[in-house]
Amino acid sequence: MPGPTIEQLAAQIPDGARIAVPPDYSGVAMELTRAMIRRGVRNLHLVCVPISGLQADLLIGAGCVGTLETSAVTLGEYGGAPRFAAGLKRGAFKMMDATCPAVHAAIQAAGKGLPFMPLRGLLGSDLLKNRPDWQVIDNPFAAEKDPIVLLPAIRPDIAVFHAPFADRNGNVFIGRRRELVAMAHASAMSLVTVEEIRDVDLLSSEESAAGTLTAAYIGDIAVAPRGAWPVKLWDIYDYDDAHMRQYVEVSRSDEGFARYLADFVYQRQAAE
Amino acid sequence: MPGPTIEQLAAQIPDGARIAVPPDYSGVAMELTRAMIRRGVRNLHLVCVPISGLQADLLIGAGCVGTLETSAVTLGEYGGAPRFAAGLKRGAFKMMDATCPAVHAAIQAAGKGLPFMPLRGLLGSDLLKNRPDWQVIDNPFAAEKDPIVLLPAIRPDIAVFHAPFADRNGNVFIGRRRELVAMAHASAMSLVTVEEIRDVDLLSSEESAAGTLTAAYIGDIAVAPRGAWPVKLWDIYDYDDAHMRQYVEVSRSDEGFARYLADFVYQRQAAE
Amino acid sequence: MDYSRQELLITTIARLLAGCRLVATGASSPIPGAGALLARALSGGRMRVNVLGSIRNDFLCDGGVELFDLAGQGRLDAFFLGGGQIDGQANINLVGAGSAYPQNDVRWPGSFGSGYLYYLVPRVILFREEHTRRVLVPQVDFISAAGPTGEAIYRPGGPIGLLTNLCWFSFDRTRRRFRLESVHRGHSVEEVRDNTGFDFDCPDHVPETASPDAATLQLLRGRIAAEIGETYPRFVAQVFPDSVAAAQ
Amino acid sequence: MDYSRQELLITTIARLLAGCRLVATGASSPIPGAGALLARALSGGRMRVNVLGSIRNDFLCDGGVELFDLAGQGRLDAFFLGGGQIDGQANINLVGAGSAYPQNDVRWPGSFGSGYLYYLVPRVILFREEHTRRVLVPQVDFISAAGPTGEAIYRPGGPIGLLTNLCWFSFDRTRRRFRLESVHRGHSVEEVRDNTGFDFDCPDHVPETASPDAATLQLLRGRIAAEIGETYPRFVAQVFPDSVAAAQ
Repeated sequence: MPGPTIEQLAAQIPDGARIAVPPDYSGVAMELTRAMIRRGVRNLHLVCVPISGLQADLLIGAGCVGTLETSAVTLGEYGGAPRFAAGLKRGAFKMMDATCPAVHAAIQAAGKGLPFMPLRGLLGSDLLKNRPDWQVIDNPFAAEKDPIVLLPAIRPDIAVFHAPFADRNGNVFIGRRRELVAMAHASAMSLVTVEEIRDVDLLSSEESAAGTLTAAYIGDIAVAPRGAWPVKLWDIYDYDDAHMRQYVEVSRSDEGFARYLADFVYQRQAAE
Repeated sequence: MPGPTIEQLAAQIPDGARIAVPPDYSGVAMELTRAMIRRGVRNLHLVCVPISGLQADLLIGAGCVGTLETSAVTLGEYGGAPRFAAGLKRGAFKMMDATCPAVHAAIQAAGKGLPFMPLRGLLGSDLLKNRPDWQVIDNPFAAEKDPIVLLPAIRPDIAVFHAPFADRNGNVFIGRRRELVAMAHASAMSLVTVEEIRDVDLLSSEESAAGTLTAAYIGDIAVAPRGAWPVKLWDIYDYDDAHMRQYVEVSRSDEGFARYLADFVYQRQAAE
Repeated sequence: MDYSRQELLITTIARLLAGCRLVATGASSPIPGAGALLARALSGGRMRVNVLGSIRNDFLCDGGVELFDLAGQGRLDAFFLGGGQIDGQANINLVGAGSAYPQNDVRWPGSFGSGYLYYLVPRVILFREEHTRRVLVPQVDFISAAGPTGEAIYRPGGPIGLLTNLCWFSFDRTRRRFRLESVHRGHSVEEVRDNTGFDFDCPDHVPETASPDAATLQLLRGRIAAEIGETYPRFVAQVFPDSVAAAQ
Repeated sequence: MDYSRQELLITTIARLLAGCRLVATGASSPIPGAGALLARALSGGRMRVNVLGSIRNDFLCDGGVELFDLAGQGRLDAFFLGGGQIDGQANINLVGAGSAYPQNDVRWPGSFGSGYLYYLVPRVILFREEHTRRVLVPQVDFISAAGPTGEAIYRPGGPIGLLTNLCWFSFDRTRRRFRLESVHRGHSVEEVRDNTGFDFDCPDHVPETASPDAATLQLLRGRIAAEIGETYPRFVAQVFPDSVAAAQ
């Protein structure tokens, strides 16, 4: 039977949803992101685990984001994320700046059903000062005074990512990208796009099972060849260098970004 | 170059060391355990992550254990662990009864360098009552009163386990047995025995790397073919059924257990 | 169709699991494992079952901790716990009995995951075949995991009841009492009372535990026996000898 | 032998890492990466180096969180941090400058792991090539990670100093001040002073930063250029054009 379409996946993400997305090196569901913009999703609480790039910049620029929780938004060697910076300056969304292990820890807390997780560091920083949702307690196991930060669990409604392949039973190969496992465990469900479905059973050998996210966590899977484009996917394909340079160039202005959306996001729908 | 011998690994475990060992299904370093008994190690703080079987029973019976921290000691379908029960009755060691996820959580805390980790459950149990090292705090994120247990991190000196193979660079294949990863991360170092060294590089492919414990955590590796005997190793070999039955039978009495040690632990040394 | 004691227990368990989406069974649990696999077969594909020790029916990929994480996430709907002792407030003891802990007269393996799962899993089925006053006591000697206490703690989980060789008790978490719901064929309320060390609620009329129908028995003796036989071959050889013979 | 600015920075970094057992570098860090690989080559096999983005020099198998876990365990000896602003108390700012947070005039990507690693890693090397009053300010506008404050907190980590295109400052964690240790060839104490927005200690005589010797330069231009070129080919093409030509 044919799986769901990308548009059907996008339709499962309601306005106001808290969604977790991975960094570029883990596999970003860009094709699905474009479908989310086309569907006009609004007021997302976007949790970057622990950072994001083009995906966050597009969603912010298209007005889909109400709250952004991240340790960074960057286009890496292509430079700063222009819509992120512009959106911040005009106060277009609520910003929750974090540090990478804090996002990981809060996601892991949700994956264990814990209300919070402690984390070292952060004391004396303006990150801590601007996060009223974080608390400092005195470590009850220390003989001397020993303040430590507690982070409330982050429980996303939906984890969204792209992976090389799923097997015929809906298990997804994630290799060493264990942040994807953590995101899926923490989230009520996961929507996954893959390059392809392979007619294998990932659970059938110890070696392949070790790099597998088991189907029990996954709500739906859609096939999207080159679904991370123009972002890279692992060592399978690299950034579309020319496209990324073009993006950074045109997205400096509101008009340029609108043109980009018309050409590379809405265009596609018209053609279908 | 030839690797270290089992006896050389055993010599690296000092009296009084806190050592972490895995359950039977993860890979138990039984050959190394026998070498530890031969070397006469004393006063171990044995942390079972989260339970143990023959390994704990042998170490207890041979007088190597000063403190036992575990969620269970059982020989599974072969019955109760006779030396564990006998040692407890005569107060031969300090007992720290736990529940499986509490041991996992405390080990994970150490793997993150955290002083403690919260855990749900446990309230109203005699486990909690008998663990003065565990504390109950009021969840500071809850609007209403919400008591929750905090477990101090368990930081073993040495993690000890047996795996199917290591690669030429000292990386160890652990498959889905992620409790081995957690133990190694939490411990100051790991001593590992393997069925064999393979002339491959486990980090060279995403698939094999996903099931690998990287060499950075490992102190030393010794080759021990059938090193888990008479315990099973994954789906590679099963329990030695006749031997396990014999063990349970003879180990009911102090004299029988002494004979078992003479025949199956010290004997070996004499033959070498 | 006639059925064995084990077949009644398995089909009763399957009925108790109806509507679950994810069920797991622990170590040395052939009857709960068979019950869960039967419930899955009857669920029309809506139930996942993880049988500890199985290869074909174990979908966990994240090590020994994943079962507990699933419970913490609220994804694990049902689990089975037993106990060397179980008391009338549904406290369970997997540690030891007699004299003072830790130097008990009898020592059992230990609490395993009970001190956590009993609090987190919504539908815990207490399962202990032996129904005697030795096991079902007024008060356990050691609480591995506490029955619901009425205190305001975070506790989405707890026992729904207790299944033994004689009967099925439901458990009322508010009143903190067991209630005798049905007695297995060939046994009586009196027998239950004589062999139970704690007080329990007992309606005037206690029905007989529902017998499995022919279709269910056929499913159990065929496909389910084969499925659970992967993990528990000796159990299947003993309880479903015809099934084994047919497969050979 | 003559050497470039980058070569001096790389060899200086390698010297600062001597004795480390485990060093990691973060994103977009070709000079720290090359410095770490050079230090490894000079360590006689005693140092492990993890280069983020590398395939051949990345030994982590436990996902993005492992680097932070390593730091928490105390296994990570050295790391590199930069900042859009760095002040005289070694506070670093990777978030933004001007106007009120979060609506800063200039916004940078964000704090990444700095809010944690700066506190945990014993030997943090602050590395920022640009040495201007725009970057080296009296007080940062936002503290992504705080310099040592003297307060009694758990803090095994912190900055050992700051390396720029002009000089190497050490940092005294007790006195909470930078100290000018050496000025790179071709630059002067006055130039450092003119371009630094914060006060720092300055001895009467400030030596020139040690030049790399011929053997080290040879190692760097050969083996190390090849090693770092796997992850940063454009950097190597620009800084070690001869090395690239030789390989082709």
